Amino acid sequence: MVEVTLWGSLAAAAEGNSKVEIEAKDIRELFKRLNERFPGLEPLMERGIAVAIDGTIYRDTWSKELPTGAEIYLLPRLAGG
Amino acid sequence: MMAGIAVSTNINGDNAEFLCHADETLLDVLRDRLGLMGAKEGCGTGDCGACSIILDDCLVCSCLVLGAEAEGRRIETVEGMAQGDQLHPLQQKFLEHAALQCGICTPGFLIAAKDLLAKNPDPTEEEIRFGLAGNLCRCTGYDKIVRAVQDAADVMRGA
Amino acid sequence: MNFDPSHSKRSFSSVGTRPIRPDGVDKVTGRARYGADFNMPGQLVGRILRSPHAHAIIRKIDTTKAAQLPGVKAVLTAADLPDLTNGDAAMYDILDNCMARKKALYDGHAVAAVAAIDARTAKQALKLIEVEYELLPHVTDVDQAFAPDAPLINDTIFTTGVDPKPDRPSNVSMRSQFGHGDVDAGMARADFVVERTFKTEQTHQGYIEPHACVASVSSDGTADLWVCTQGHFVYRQHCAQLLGMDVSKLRVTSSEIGGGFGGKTHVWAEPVALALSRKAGRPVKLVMTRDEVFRASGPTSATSIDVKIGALKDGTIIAADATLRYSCGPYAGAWAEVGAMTAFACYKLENVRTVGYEVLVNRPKTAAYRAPSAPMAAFAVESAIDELAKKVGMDPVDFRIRNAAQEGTNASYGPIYGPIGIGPTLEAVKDHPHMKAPLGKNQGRGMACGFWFNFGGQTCTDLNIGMDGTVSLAVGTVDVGGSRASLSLVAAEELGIDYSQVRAVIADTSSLGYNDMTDGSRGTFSSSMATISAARNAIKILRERAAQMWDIPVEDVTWENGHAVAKGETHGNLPKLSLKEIAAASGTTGGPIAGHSEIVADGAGVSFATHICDIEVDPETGATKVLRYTVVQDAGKAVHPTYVEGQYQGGAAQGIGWALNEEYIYGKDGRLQNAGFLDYRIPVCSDLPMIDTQILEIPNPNHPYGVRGVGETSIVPPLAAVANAVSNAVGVRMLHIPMSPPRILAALDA
Amino acid sequence: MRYIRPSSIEDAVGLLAEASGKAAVLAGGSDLLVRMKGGFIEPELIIDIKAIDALRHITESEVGFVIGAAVPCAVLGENAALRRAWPGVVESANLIGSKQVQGRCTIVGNLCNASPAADSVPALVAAGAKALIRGPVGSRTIAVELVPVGPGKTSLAPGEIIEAILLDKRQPRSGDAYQRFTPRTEMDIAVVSAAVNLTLDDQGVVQSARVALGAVAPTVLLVEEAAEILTGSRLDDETLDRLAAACSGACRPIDDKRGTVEFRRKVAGVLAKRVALAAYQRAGQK
Repeated sequence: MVEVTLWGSLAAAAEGNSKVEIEAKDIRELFKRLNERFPGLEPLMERGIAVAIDGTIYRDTWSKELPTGAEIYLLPRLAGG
Repeated sequence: MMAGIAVSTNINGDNAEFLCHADETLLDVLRDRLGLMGAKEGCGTGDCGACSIILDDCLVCSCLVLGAEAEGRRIETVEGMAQGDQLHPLQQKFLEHAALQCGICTPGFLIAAKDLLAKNPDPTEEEIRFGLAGNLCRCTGYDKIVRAVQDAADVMRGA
Repeated sequence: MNFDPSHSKRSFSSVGTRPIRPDGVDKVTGRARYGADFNMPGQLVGRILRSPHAHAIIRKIDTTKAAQLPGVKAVLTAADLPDLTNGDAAMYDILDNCMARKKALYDGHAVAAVAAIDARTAKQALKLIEVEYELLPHVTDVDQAFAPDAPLINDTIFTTGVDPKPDRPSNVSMRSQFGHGDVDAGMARADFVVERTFKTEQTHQGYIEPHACVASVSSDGTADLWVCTQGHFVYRQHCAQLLGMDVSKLRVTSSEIGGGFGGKTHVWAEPVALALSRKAGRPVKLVMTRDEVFRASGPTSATSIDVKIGALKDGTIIAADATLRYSCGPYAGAWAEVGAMTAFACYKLENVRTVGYEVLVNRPKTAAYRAPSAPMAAFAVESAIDELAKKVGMDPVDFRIRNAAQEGTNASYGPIYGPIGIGPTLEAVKDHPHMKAPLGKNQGRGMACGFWFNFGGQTCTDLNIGMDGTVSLAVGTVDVGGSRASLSLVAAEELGIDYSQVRAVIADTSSLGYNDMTDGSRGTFSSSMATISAARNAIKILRERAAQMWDIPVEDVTWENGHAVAKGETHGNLPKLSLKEIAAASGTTGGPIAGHSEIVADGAGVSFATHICDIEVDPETGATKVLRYTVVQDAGKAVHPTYVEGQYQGGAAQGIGWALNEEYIYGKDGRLQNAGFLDYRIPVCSDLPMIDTQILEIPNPNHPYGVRGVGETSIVPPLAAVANAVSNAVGVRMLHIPMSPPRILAALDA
Repeated sequence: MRYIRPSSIEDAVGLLAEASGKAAVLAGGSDLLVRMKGGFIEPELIIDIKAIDALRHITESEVGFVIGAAVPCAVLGENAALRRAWPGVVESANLIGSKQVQGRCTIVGNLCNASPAADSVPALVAAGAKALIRGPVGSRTIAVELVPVGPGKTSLAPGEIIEAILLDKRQPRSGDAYQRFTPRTEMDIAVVSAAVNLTLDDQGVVQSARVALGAVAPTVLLVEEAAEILTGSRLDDETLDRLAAACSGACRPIDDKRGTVEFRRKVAGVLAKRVALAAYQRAGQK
């Protein structure tokens, strides 16, 4: 079980929950469970989400494990210049 | 009616002949007809200096010169700066100071700096800055370019 | 992944030195080949017809006369580019932007194209294309477009991120929100509050090289594209998808690139060039004019930002609030979102809230520009912070130090920070001689902080060792400002050989696995990570080969300073083997020696900078002169310090230009009035002083050498640093960027 | 399109008259080529006048200077006698564009382009310069300020070419100066500009003056009221304030991409003061 924090807009789409407890061992599972629980997240998830684990941002690594007790934060994916 | 104009000129010490249209710029001639790609077109309107060349000892934007005007003139381009494998001091100092990042403005800056130092071998920082104000650089903030020109001027004066 | 990317303290022999770049001689002799410096036999000249109208329905396009003109080999309209985007809205927008489908959405929007035997014929053909427009009301200003009664640009846009879902379309494509704590309660506790609205105008990256490409499509479905781009793999992906081609059959070669700064991360004319070539059956060269670059590539957002910050008497910021409206051109974007994330990222805040609105306008599609969206947000926040420091009665540096984010702080955009550099840059600025230098009459000093995320992403590198022991490094991230030098240093460092023994090249899309673009300050960060991993893979092979040569177990072989060394009591007396010796024997020990690496370079460390600016203002004319400028920024580890300084100086110069004179100016007719370098005023050499730099190195724990991206952060503080300097010089708070002389004079007279 | 390089002024005028409006005269080309590139004009014939020897020189005689139409602005700066006599004219010519542009552009071209913001025109107008015009029916000489009649329009008749600019010999205790306001230090177009030309008596009192403003009306303005204010003064503060007010008042500016009405009006006065002081100082040194 990990606790995940959602950024403002994502929280709004997740029925107002800014913190969610989820049974997930890696990023792939996290996305799957979130989608199942909050179908309203779909458009935002499709646009791309990054996951910060203890402050380090992961964009594409589905297999990244989510350690218990870690600070997990969801963010929009960004463009750079 | 579109007959080409025959032009004889001298480029970097070598005689050159070409045919061009009346409205063709010298920049287009250099690049498209003579294969000298060193001069770049950044704007085509004389506002960026990337196409700078020296025409009869006078610094000009080759995009503001017609190819036909080159008849009987002397043209210097960046391709003529190095002697064999010996780089011109400006070229060497631009490398040492990393006075280029993307490098697209570099040929124009080298030619403009060469002209500047020919007329003023010991310029102040302000004279360099105003002397090179016709050449835009978007990468470096000019700092390392000015330093490279200062250093090259010292070398060329034997200081 | 057999690669531990985490930072280990080590001393360096190559990294941190300043050798001459490998591509340097070609660039000072005119030999380097940029986008427009390439030709193919039989190539045609492509040209694009562009809408002169800001907003118009395209009723009809008649290309008959153009197609009949002798020398014209292909004429193209949107009808030749069927929609293959399969419901992918972002790709559809790219397609529509490359060639308008139903409506022209801005002055400069492509509506048709031709390929002809030469430039004059192509130009003539464009004049023969007849387009029937039905003009629609337009809106180019971000605040006007945001208003409820504004002309509607796209009737399929319904604001996302609001509850309940809106029942009618608008020009606001998305609302986003970030933050934590209780801002309203915090603000109620504040002893001092500053509340201001700021505006910034649209700017362009201003790279000196216009977009250019040569496209060649064969009838067998294979194609080549030579192009100046920040990301040839991404261009391949987009072009293939838009044109229905197989990715592997389209080979994209990135030319030398004459500047990008984000503007060459998006396809504009490349799909059109490929479509023209396919239709004409010949190669097509397409080079934008400068006018086209300004009108029809991707400038930044114009913005309008409300900021409210409250502080306690002791100087603690107790609440921070911002609402940011960013223009994104005529398509949905996510630019305000980034602004909202970066706005307060420098500070440790108990209560913070930022709300972003993406606003459609009849201007070109916004593209990334160096730390996209961050400079405008920093301008607003850092201006307000300066004003708040004055109200509290604290020195602006001390006020920022007191509130600066630290390791463990929850960033205003969410996650906790690791080791970061905002505090150290502020301390360095506090002690900098620049801060203590005296000022004269009409002169002012300003300082400001800036933040950027930095990216990692997909990266692939090949390291091949020649029989003579020299190394060729094939990289897939485009080198815009000297990264080949940095990556050669990294390869040399890891292998333990001399820099001169390595040559880095940018490989084309057929020669290397996928790479993300050179954006997000990721080029040196991610490719050095991949290079280190590739080098370590090569070293593993080198050790195996040495073991074979010695006929000892590989476990007994270590790699030290470019040599295989035999360890253990039994082989300790064997003379070490150099990389060159092992390479020479490679034919008999198992063939070529190479190291490959395919990684997702996660863990890009965030980056902070603090800048100081001195400026003099002529109170009679509003003219400004930047007298002195200093950049202090964390690089993590500076691989090639000269190029790191160059990034700091270049970003600062661009920011100064943005702060003072650069802006898109639209007429009432919705047309861009200054689409050229004469009236779009980027700084010239005589406009700037030397730009002093100080590199701090707070290692990124997620990179083996501690490297962070450095390219973008340097453009974030200047807008605010210059604005604070001007405000201090004239005694009036400047709220509108650029602070052009008419704006300064108007502010003084107000 | 044809390109011809005549070797005499008569041939040039003949070609120009024959082409009946479809020819363009090429001297420096820094405006012509830009307009051709932008597709604003498509001449059928380009007449390059740089091979006409008489147009390529600056000559000094007892009456003054004759500056040929093909003399690049950079060459004006290299002429010591001209620089000494008419420093304001020379500094205006050396502000046009960049070094690269100055190597090509000419003051005649600057004048015939008829931009209200042309740098050299206010200085020439203040200097009382004249244009020597050659046409199909002969020569005529007119004051420079009579050449431009509106943005992009001149009073030249079909077939007419400006052959040279004439500047008087300098009287003692005379000075001129030119300044413009641009957001950038170089490579820019004047948002406002001012030129002042003064002659002092031996007591340092202004005997005669001419004041011209650029970029504040459809054509360069010769502000006679401003000249009257200066005449008889020693440029005390009160005179300078009146000068500024007169110049600001004379402006008929527009809002455009380069500046606002308010800005131009105010800065015209500011520049006039500064330029008058510079001219006064120069006059006092001679």
